[in-house]
Amino acid sequence: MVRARDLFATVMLSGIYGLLSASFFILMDAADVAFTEAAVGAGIFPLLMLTVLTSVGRYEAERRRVRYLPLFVMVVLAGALFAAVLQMPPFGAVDAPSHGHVAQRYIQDSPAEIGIPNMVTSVLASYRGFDTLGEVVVIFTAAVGVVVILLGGRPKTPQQSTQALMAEHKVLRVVGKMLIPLILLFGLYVQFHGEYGPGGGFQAGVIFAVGIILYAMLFGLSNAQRVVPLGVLRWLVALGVLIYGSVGLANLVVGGEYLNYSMLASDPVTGQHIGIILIELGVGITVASAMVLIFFAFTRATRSRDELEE
Amino acid sequence: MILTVVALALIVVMAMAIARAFLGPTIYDRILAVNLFGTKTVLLIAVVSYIAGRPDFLDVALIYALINFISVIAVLRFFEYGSSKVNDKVGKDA
Amino acid sequence: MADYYNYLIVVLLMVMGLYIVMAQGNLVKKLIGLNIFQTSVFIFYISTAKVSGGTAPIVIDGAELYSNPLPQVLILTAIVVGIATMSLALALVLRIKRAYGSVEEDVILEQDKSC
Amino acid sequence: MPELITLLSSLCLLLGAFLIFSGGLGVLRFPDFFTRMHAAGVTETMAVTLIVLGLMLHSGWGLPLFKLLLILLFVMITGPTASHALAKSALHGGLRPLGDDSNNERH
Repeated sequence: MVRARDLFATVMLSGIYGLLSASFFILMDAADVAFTEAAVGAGIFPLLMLTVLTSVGRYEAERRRVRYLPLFVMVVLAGALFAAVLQMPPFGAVDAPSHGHVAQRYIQDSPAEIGIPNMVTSVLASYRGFDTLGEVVVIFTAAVGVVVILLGGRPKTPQQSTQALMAEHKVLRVVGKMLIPLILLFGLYVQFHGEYGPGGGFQAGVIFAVGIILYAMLFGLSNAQRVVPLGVLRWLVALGVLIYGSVGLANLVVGGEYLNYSMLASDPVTGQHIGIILIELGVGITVASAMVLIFFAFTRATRSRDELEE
Repeated sequence: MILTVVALALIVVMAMAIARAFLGPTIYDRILAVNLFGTKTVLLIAVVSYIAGRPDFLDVALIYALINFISVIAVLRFFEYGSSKVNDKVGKDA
Repeated sequence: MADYYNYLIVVLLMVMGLYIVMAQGNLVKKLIGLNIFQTSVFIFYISTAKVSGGTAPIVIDGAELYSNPLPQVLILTAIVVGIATMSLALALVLRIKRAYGSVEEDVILEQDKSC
Repeated sequence: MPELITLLSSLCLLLGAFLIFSGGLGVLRFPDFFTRMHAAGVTETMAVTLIVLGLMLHSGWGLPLFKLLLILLFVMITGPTASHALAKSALHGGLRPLGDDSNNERH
């Protein structure tokens, strides 16, 4: 990975790397994380990388010399980290400090307090709801940043027809037509099944985005933009964050604490349920539209770059 | 027991696929290796979920099968885009 | 030593990623290094969450010991945030390419100096 | 009856594991891209079918069975499609199968 000069090969290998780390997460009992890593590390990341590579070129400049200073720094750092790591609790220890404080409470009380079996979802959406709100805002900001950098401050390029893009691949188009509804359906399943099995807004958002990106790749960007116009996407990105925030505010209105959903219904457990579903919906909308928006922005930017060269 | 054997075979094949991805020699070999690796990961996760006794992990295997297909398409599309710049080098890629 | 192998892998990956970020001149490659670094942190968190003999933190009958859900939550969101910030970085790379005509660090620095 | 099903499932799984192994060996050892693809593609569908079938027999009725069926369907659709597209673009990109002399001067 370090030495390969062909950036394309590097990207391929990083796709394998994503798959590998996701299988590792499965072995570590982290189904939800593996889910996300599968869709992001093996799907979206190489995809965006490839899109960028079409613009920046596939081959790296020649550089044969090894840089000794960074190498030296790295060796020293590795030594220091190894020494530090030996002070950590052994792998898999039941009595490790990190399993002590709140984790025990989450494991013991969350099924009764929140009423849903997936602890990851209940911690994500309820106990640490404020944290997750922050993360959704980060995603929103990143999407806004990408749009500003790539689409702003520049007259819009006339949209050329991209009909001929994948025209040779008739088989792919047909299969794509069969698969895209399945993918979107599966996204919905993940979205609303997140309380019971692995899944939730983040994963569902990414899956949904992947479905639309697949459409854009097979049928051309302009067709995809007819399905989901950029303007709508911009609204949706904001809408998701808005739903999240306003669920919090609704709690304040009915007399509870911010993002504590117990007061949303007469029964606290039902209230938590409603709150989590709404919040996951907000997360899903933001993540999905942010990813699609980023992909569209990238594709358009690389497209106009090619046009400039011609 | 048998599931463990299958999982081991899968891991060995995944290692082979990684070796092929490193060796190349053409870019298509690498794509093929990635594709093979992806399918094997789907199976591995399915098998592991039965070894661990948690069949709800199958969702993850499902998303893998999906992502794998999409990444192959993405790669092909990449070639179609930069065809003038890239294609002549494809065959003899080191 | 066998009890610590997960940390060793994490340290190796982390150092490798950081080396790529520091030593490689190509901006895209730097980002891939950053991604490796990021994943090493993910693996670190997830491996501390593992409890031997435990199962995934989704309640099922007959399971007493669950792995720690908290690090998993942190990493779950971190992955998605990571890809969002990564795409921001990629957007910057695209913009740099447009402005400088190159994504090699040396070339960019030279152009800056000559201005 | 349960014994028979267990036996069948083990048989499927083992056969699948063997096929996968041979496929992996082929991908590693065959001389050029198209033969390697043959090894990967042909064994892949069969092996995946066998292993998933084995798991289905293993799991019994329920939601997991349905999910396995979905995985099988998915892999059966996407695998050959991906192989087809890959082979097509490889041929398009200038790779020739071993033994295809149509590009040589002798013809």
